[in-house]
Amino acid sequence: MVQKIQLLTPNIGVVYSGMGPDFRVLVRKSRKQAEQYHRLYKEPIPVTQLVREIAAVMQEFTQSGGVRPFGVSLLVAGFDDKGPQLFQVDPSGSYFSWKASAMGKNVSNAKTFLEKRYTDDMELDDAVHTAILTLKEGFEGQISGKNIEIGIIGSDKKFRVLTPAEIDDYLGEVE
Amino acid sequence: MSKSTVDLPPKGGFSFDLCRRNDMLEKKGLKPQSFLKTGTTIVGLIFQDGVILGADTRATEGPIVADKNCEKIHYMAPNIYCCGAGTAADTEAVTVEAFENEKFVLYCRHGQLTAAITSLPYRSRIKSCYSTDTSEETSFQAEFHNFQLNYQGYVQAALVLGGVDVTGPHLHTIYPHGSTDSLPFATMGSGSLAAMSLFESKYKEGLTRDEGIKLVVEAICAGIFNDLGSGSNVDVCVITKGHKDYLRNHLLPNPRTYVNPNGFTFPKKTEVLLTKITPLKEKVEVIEGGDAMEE
Amino acid sequence: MTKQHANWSPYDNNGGSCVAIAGADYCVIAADTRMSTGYNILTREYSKISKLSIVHSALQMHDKCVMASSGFQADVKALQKNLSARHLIYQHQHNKQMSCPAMAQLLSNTLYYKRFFPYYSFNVLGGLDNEGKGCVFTYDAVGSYERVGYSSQGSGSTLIMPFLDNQLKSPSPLLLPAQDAVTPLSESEAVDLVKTVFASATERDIYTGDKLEIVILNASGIRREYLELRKD
Amino acid sequence: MFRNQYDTDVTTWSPAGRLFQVEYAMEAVKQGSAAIGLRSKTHVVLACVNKANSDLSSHQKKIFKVDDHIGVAIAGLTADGRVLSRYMRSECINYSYTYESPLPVGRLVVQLADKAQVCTQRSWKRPYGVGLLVAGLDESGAHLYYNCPSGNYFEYQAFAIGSRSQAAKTYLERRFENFMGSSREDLIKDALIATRETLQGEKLTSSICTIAVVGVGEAFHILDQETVQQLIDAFEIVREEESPPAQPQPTAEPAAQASGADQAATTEQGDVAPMDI
Amino acid sequence: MRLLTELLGTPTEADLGVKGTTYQSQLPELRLKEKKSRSSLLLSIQETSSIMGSVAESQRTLYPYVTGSSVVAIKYKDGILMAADMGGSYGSTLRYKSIERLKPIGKHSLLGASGEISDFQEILRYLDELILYDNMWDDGNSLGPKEVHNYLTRVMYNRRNKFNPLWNSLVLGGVKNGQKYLGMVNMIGINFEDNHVATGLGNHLARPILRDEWNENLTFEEGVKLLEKCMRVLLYRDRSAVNKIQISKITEEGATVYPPFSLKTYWEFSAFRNPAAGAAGSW
Amino acid sequence: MSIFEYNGSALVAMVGKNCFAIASDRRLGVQLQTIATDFQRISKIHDKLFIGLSGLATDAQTLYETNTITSGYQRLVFRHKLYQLREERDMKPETFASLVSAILYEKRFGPYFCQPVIAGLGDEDKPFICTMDSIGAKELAKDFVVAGTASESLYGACESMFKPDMEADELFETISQALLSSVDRDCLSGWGGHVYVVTPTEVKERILKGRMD
Repeated sequence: MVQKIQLLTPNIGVVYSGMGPDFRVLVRKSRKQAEQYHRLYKEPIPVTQLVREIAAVMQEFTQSGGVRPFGVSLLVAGFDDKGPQLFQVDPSGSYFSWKASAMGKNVSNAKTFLEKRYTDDMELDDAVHTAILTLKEGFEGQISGKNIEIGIIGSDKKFRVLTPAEIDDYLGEVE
Repeated sequence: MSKSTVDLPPKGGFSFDLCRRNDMLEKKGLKPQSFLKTGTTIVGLIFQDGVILGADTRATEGPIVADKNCEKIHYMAPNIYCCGAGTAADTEAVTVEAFENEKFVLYCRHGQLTAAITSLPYRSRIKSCYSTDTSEETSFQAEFHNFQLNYQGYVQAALVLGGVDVTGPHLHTIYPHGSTDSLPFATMGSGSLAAMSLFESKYKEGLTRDEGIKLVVEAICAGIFNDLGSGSNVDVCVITKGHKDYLRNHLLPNPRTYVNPNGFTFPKKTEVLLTKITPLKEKVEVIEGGDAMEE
Repeated sequence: MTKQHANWSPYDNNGGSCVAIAGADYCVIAADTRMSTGYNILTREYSKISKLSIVHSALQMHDKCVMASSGFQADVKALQKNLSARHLIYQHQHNKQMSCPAMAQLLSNTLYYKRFFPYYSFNVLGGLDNEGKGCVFTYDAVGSYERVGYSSQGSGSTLIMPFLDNQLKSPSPLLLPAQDAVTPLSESEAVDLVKTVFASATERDIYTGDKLEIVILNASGIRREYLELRKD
Repeated sequence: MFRNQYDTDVTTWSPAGRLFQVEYAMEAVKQGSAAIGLRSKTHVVLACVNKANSDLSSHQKKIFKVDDHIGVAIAGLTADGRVLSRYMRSECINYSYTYESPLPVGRLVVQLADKAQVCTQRSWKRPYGVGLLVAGLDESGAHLYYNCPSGNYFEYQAFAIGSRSQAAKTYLERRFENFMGSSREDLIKDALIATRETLQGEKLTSSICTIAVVGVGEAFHILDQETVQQLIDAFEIVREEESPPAQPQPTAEPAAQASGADQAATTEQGDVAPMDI
Repeated sequence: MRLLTELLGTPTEADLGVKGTTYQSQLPELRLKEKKSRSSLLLSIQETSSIMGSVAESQRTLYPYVTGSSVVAIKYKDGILMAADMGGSYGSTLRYKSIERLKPIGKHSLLGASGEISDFQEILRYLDELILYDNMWDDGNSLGPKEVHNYLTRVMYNRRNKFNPLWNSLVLGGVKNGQKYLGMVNMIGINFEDNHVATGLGNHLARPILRDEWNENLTFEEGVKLLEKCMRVLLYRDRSAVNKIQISKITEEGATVYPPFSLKTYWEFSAFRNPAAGAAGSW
Repeated sequence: MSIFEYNGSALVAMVGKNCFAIASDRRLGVQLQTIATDFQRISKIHDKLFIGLSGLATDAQTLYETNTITSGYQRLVFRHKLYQLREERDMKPETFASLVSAILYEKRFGPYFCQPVIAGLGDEDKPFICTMDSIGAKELAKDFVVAGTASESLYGACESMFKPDMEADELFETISQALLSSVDRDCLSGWGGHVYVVTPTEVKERILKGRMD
């Protein structure tokens, strides 16, 4: 099974929309970037730094000869000294900070949905529910623990991809 | 890929630009320098449920104790720890580098570490540490070859590596030149003989956790008290399946023996020629406006 | 025990530190009792302090002068034996014990006699001079020496000396007229100071430790104290 | 003194099998002022008479410390005595340098005797003109030896040498059976009385005698004058009871001394001036 | 006599106590001259430092040929116990397997040696002569362990001063007059006394155990057990050790060297059975 | 002679209660000849972070130097500024120590001949001190760290004089006394001292009078 949500460092996870193979390249490069940062400073790379590094890579591919730009947009989620952060990185190399965001085929509906449902003081469970509901909008077929992935990170600073069983539990709560 | 305009830090590997100068200085009769060493007693043993590692906490620089309470048991992975002896910078670097390689694997496999990783041969690991992809790979290789001639056992680190994985507990020793060994009990460092004498006379298979810790502590103490390169306190790390206890400063057998109860005074006050006081400003936190990141 | 021993050395360093402090009417001489070679402790109970008398006869030991030495034990032992023998001869000839300054000169000559195959020993000689004042003599391995108010020799001396300087700063030897080098401390303060510096040196010098032996000389005779030090 | 044609050289035997030079040397011992030694199980006491050569001069030192456990008293040529005691000292130092233990007394005495013997057999040497009473303590107990110029040595319970020593010897012979069990103080007292015997009526004072002791737990040392005077005063009361010294009795010498070289020694010369020069 | 004048004029330090004695044949110095012909052990001096250059014609031991490994010795309740194995190594070859390295010296002493075997045998000859000379007096005095140890110290130190060391570490133990004595001296003359001593690798491997477990009142059985423990560790970890061990004791009654025996060893750890198991797939 | 002793130096840092002090001597020599008597071995990285570099002065300056950026990536100030610009924050002392360590270890086989001492106030003004050898083996301590040709003397002096939880003034007196008595026993360092005492509110920089020989 191919996993779409990947860890970059223990406290940063990433998900994409677009070309899977390009995503793998970016994941590999960003992990390396994160490790180099860690080796230099012996502290985990801040989310902003990692995002900027990823964006720099993506930007470079828009401008170099003989290569094509990456065909993916990324959502990078992490928790560091500055608290929880969510970034979106586009193939152009530009990146944005979000409170909640979506990307992919059904992006505008999803964003509208999120704007309606998002509040600053959401609990983790509420956030997961909201995420599931957003996904459900325009989801083709029956949603289940086997066909969606959810990654979470809280103040424990450990990014974790939920197991299908956990997702099914959440799905049960939503219905 | 093009370099940015400023000379950015290289992304790993050694730099050899001072070598020729330093060689020249050495040829002019200046003594080569000594580095910080962890004189060290490090030990490990396998007990009935896992592995126990132990280390003393003294770092020496020649005859001087540079650090009385340093850490020699390094984290490698949640289920793997590693004790280092030798040149301090090398043990640190080697364990950290190795650790990073494993972290990659860790992400890929989601926490499933196998025996194969724990016993990844050191030599290839060293290689992977040192040949991270710099653009100067070829010159690096040439230089490195030179240094193999100069520094026999060029990276001076001896390790005791222990961990528990799906196949059970494992304990390995890794020598500076890269050979490895897997054993039921192991010691390394300048106090290794002292510690080994305890292991050889007391170790048996199927020790309980308490017996194991006791034996490790005794072995480290043998190093501490019989080897001048080792000293201060005892660190212990117990790794069992899915669990570990890092008992930092498990035993403090060497407190300072005398503090003058009357204290002391300075007979003559320091004479100050000039004083400059710079008050420090409170740092102003800029609170970002809500729309700062709009597209 | 293979061919690598071809570069055999006649010297070794068995480590250890010595301190001596002279006061107005006392002298404190101290040394640790560790004897080591390389990273190995040979024994934890080896006295580095010699009373300058033939060892088997406790009956005629010098009560005005003792020597503390570190360095190469075999040389130190030979030096002690030599001095003891010469001291005995002196006693036979003069019917009295050698004064501490005389012993100091003898020690210097003895060391210099081996200028080209030196005794690898670092000595401090402490005692009471003819007026009963404390005196300390400090040496290098080939016999140059100086009368001072306090001194330290051996593996931990570089660690010990600055603190002694700080606490006991004696008048410059360049002053004219020459001033007394003795320290202003009382006897018990001096003993406490010695304990402090040894406890500190033991923290940082791997060759110093195990036990501190303190010999105190004053008008009423010779006294000895011990303090346990770190054993690692 | 008589002369004959066989005494010009120490290497020349007389037809009677005597070595006159050696005998003359032993004669020199008799001319020295007296030295007395006696021992118990645990202690040895040496005593000697200090005779000044002239009223204007001081006397010669006759008791020497050799080491903590050994001392000697000499009679005869003091100069030779000093040389020999210096030799003994250096032997003791050498021994303790090598072994860090005291040189056994008997062995030192034999070395000393060997040294004396060499001088009786070399044409370019002369025998030492001094007799030594060697007092010492070692692991086999307290010892008192007499070393004579001939190279002979003897062990004694008590002995006296030097001028008028016969009187002391007579006294000692009367008493020596008890010495083994004597206390240190009794031993010193006997030494003082024996010394007094040699004085022929002269009053015994601390200024004309020296006493030295070595024993278990007590390094060899010479008692200072006051102590000696106190000891003299303490037994002075009993002095009158003692009979005047007996006349010289050559036959009364201990059997051990009846060796060949002794035959010439019987001519006691009462009042010759002491030869401690 | 001669010596004293030397002593007063110019110091002759270590020569004290050896040159001056009249009985000279016991003195190691003199015998050194004879030893120069011992060709099998010798090597040209030119290879060594310039300080020895002045005596370039003479030859001396520059490295040992046949060596014995550790000696371990302890004080126990009634005296001294000593243990050594019987191997003699020629470089890394185990050349000899029945070398006795524990020898009684006189009535009160016991000597153990590691290092060059021929030098040890030379030392034994010195000591034989010393003891013979001592017995010759038959005067109730005898050399105790302390005296013999000191003598050895001087011999070793003097040879070191001549840049011609006896390549040994010696352990000397004994009892005399109720006094237990245990000391050691090495080839450059370092000497000391302790309650337990060990030479060679024993210093690293046996003394930690001894420092932990030794006490004043060990019985004979406990003492032997302790020594066996040390010897077993040495057997495991000292490549030149062999499993043929001698133990000897000395008490007030005299010395006993027990016949050689072997130690029980244990090699059955499961990790030893398939040592490569943990390294599967490593290359 | 070791190359570390070419210029001579003494460096020490000590921890007090919510403050730290870092001090150095002021001599710059070429072996036994004194070249300068007001040499600065301690430099500021930011308000609450200082680094002293002992050992060969040319290497120390190269490692630190501010005013050129050729091959600038080795320069600590450059690296710190780059970090500030990228991350919009000052470096924590721990992070800075790791950075220095990494830079030094990069030259494992051709090292800079200098031994740094780093002292700073970290999060919540917790004092942090650290030293490392010339190839970047970090040595963290809770009490004091020393470096330079007078390091042994300093170890001895500090070991005897240091008390935990000193206030700024006492800390200053202790570090000054330790420094001065130590450099007096080292012929390659001396000529007074340079002391920074840093509390959360201010930096006190003092120049000490010492023996001028």
